[in-house]
Amino acid sequence: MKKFVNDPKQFVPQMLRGIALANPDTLRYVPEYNLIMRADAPRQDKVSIIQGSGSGHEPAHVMTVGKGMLDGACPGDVFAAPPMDYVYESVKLLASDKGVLLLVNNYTGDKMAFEMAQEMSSADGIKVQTLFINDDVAVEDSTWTVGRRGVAGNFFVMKAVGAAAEAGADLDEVVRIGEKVNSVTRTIGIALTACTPPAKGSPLFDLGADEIEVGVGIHGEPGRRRAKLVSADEIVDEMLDAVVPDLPYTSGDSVALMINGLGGTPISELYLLFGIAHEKLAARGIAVRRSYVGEYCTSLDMAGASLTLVRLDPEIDALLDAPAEIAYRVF
Amino acid sequence: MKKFVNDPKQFVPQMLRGIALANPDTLRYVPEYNLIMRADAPRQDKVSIIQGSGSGHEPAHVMTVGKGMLDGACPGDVFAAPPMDYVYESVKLLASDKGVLLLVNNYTGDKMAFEMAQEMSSADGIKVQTLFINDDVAVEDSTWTVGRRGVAGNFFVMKAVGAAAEAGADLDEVVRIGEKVNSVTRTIGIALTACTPPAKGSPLFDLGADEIEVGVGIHGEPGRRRAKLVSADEIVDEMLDAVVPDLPYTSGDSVALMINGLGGTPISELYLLFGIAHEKLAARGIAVRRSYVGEYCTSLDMAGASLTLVRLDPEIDALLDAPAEIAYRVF
Amino acid sequence: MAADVGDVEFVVRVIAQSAVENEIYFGDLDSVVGDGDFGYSLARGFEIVLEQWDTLDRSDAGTFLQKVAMIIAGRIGGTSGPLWGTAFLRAATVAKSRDVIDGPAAVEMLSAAIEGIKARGGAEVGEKTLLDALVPVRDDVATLVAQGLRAQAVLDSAAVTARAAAEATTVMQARRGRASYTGERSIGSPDAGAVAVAVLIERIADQWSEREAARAG
Amino acid sequence: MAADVGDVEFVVRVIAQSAVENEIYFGDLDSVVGDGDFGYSLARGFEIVLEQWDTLDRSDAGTFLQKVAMIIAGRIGGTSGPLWGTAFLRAATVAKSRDVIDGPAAVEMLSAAIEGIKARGGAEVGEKTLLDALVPVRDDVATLVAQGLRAQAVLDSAAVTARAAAEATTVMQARRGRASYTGERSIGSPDAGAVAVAVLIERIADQWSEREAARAG
Ligand SMILES: Nc1ncnc2c1ncn2[C@@H]1O[C@H](COP(=O)(O)OP(=O)(O)O)[C@@H](O)[C@H]1O
Ligand SMILES: Nc1ncnc2c1ncn2[C@@H]1O[C@H](COP(=O)(O)OP(=O)(O)O)[C@@H](O)[C@H]1O
Ligand SMILES: [Mg+2]
Ligand SMILES: [Mg+2]
Ligand SMILES: [Mg+2]
Ligand SMILES: [Mg+2]
Repeated sequence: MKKFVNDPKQFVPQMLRGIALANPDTLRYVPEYNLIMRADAPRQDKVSIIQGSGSGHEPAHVMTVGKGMLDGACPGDVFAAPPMDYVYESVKLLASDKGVLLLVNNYTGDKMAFEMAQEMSSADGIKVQTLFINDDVAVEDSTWTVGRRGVAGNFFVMKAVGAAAEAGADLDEVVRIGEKVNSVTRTIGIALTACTPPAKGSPLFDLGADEIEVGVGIHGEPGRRRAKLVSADEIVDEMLDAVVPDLPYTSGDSVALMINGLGGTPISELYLLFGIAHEKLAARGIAVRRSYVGEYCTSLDMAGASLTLVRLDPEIDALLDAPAEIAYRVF
Repeated sequence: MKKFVNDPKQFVPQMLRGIALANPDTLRYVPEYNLIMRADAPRQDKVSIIQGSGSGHEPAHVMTVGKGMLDGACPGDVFAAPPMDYVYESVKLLASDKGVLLLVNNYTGDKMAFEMAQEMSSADGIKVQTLFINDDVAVEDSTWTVGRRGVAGNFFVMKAVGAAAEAGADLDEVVRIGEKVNSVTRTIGIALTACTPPAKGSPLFDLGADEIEVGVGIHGEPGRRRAKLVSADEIVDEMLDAVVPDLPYTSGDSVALMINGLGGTPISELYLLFGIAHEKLAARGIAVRRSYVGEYCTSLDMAGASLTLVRLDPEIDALLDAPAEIAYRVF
Repeated sequence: MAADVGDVEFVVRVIAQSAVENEIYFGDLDSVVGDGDFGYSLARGFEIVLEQWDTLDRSDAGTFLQKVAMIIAGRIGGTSGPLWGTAFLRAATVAKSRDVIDGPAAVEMLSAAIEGIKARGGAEVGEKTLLDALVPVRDDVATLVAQGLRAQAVLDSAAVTARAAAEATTVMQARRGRASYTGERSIGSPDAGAVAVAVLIERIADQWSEREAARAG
Repeated sequence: MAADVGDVEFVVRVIAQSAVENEIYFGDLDSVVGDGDFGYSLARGFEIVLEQWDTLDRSDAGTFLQKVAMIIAGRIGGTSGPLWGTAFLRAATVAKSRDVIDGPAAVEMLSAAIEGIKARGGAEVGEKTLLDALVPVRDDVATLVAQGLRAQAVLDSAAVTARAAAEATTVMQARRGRASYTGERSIGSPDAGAVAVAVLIERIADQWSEREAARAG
């Protein structure tokens, strides 16, 4: 395993400590619960927003805490939902008079931990609601499945609810906005390599030198099918064919287009994909009005990318446009 | 080779097109010269700043063009200095009454192309100066060597001269600032894997599963020596021992600390390194006042990281603090 | 109404130790079509159980199990924390209502655990989860206990049943948990949770017989 | 004062074609201690020379060489563009001053190219660059031309000299270019630029003899 790491069991805490040290004025780290929170939270005049999930998806979600986005993120270990105690204690620490919104990426583990924590904190008299994010079109969605996963599209939900909460919206309104953004957001992921969790020390699956996984999530599990590596043009076609008809996005739509790196793919390739997708969307009559190119929700060191579309309207556009200050930044 | 790419010869142009499409209001792409330039450049009331280098280092430098940083970046192919014509034509397109500053990362090829272009554009009556960046402590610096390389520390020089130029400083003043920042900036890089140039299709060197390269640059060439992979703590010690005594940085100094990913290393590991370095610097009496964690100057998909220190004073601090708007961004 | 902690404590300790010892193996099982963290999650949680072992309230079996359940539910991450925690919690509730933890009590505790897992995770038998090992084990144990067999005989049979049931998950398609995302590709390898159940029951049967031998010797 | 373009055109074409054909090989040479782009840079530049071949002004050898040099200097990236461009430019200047490109003219052109490379890149013989092939070749050619040998004999000897000189760079430590960053680790493999010079001269000698044979036949 080739990683910068000491004891793999300390991987998450040591990363969190780094985040806190890099943002001493704006963030606070509560080691007992793996919690990264805004230094000024909770504010009683604002809905508190908390997201938890496994680690290994950075910058999601621990690096998207800050003004205009999350109030707190309580990750579990790599690819493991946070223990219920962590969520419960985080909710208590961030409880606000205006209520608490829990964002959950609709995985069984996350769902159960957050549901249990919501039950317990509601019993304590805290006003809590939970919103599930499920933008991944690679997963079949039917009554007998666990439903779709939340993947890179979660960034847009976080951004929109963060902006709304910052502007003083009440809990119901924040939930309405989150559900609305989630409902117009769709993602598909493609992996070029498997990823290596620090505690495991070897790749999670074997992929031939000319093979790719189509429809991967963000936890290193294999995708829907294995395919031959093809050109960037063909990959973008495959991604768009999966995403566009799903909502569907139609001619005349304005969209945000995100090309998200899964961790091991350089931004040069992501911008290359972006340019191709932009032009192919234009050919379908879909106008890219907002662009997001980089890493937003990763799967450790996996090489690969996901493509996300969000159908824009003036309300969503304004929320995505609002300023935010988070640990994931350039300057 | 596992990359998102069509024809490798079109790798750079297609990436540049992506950058332009993602930033239609602020950037312009001039395909003839691989030039990404500010849409509002040249402005005659402001020094124009141009940086060129090989491609493969993204976000450097094509994604750092914009208000408060570069006016233009004209990259060559992957790891190859731009052809002299590209530089010359870029200088002509961006010529300003206040002059043009060329930033060069002190590699033989870049140096020669920029020197020739400067000669030719000076002959055309354009006011041009060149500033060499050479922050890499891994390279011996003596009269019979080619001198140190410019690596990730170039970000700080770009940022500072960009801020100064934006504020209206004249060419000599911008040069003074660039030289000053360069003189207090030092970097060391460590690679965990080799990188794969798209046109070559295979890794540039072989590295054993438990080996690392110490003192790598950003062009995929091997480093100063090969070593065994050790813990993150020990790697940070090795990096600090190379960088701190070189300037030297001493007890009482305030610094900017950058942990730069070389392309294939996820930000989780970078923040882990950052936290460790922050604490080890504190133990040496050196206070980290500004933090930069992420990818700033990469070597394609190489796994690895570099550590950069900049000694701060109020002038440098203010220039690094000034706002800038570039293609490399989160929102 | 306060059953002695004896056998319960013994079984929990074997489970905790085995979970820690099998961290890598369980993780590898979960990486075939899952995300590889199953072993890690269990091991970290049961490590805490072992760390706090001496301080756990053992005034009666029910209370003891409840303390263990709280650690598991609260401190194990992933899907396993809530599921295993709920299972232990439900078993604790049964234990609290008993004067002695005998065969029939064990059957009832297993049934309560199964219902808890179903309620928490929404899964049914046949969806390729640990239920596909646990339910056959409970049925087997119920039959043998009703027939009046001794604990060792029941455990030995349960171990065989669990192993066979775990292996039978190989041909199933996962409909719950992360493995379900891979659709038909989940067919062809056994479920990590079901195999873990088999390993743990085999270990309990084994250790039980060693304890008996030591007591006899 | 306007030398016929004949032989010069022939030699340039062989160089250009060989550079394109050897893209991968030259790149591999450069990836041992360099950054692997040498073959790519040369190939892209000489491709442009070949593309524009029919439109290049060939009124005389000097003008023709100058046009080629402008493409190389202006359009080849990396270190090689400025170095090779300067070399061709200096050779062009010599050619312009000649009525005919004979042996002595060739020696003078080689010398001018070498001086150009030294001036542009600051390297000297022994620093593991293409100069370590070019300078022995120039010396050898100068001697044989002075002895009055025919072109083919001179070229055949130059090819042998170039190859030996290129191989001799293996034991040198790079002091210029990107390879110098690796310090002592640059020892043990030949310099990519020097090997390229050997390959190109071998090819010129080869093609020259084929052309003679064709003319004779
Ligand atoms: N909804 C469910 N109900 C019952 N058991 C489940 C369910 N989902 C998953 N499991 C069991 O949990 C195991 C995986 O646990 P773990 O790796 O901790 O979960 P995760 O999928 O969150 O990584 C599976 O092998 C399966 O036996
Ligand atoms: N300063 C120099 N003077 C002469 N030749 C040089 C110099 N630097 C490099 N070279 C030659 O150039 C070759 C590498 O060319 P190229 O790969 O294009 O350069 P880069 O190092 O910029 O990638 C080397 O093998 C060497 O022969
Ligand atoms: Mg998991
Ligand atoms: Mg190069
Ligand atoms: Mg798992
Ligand atoms: Mg090279």
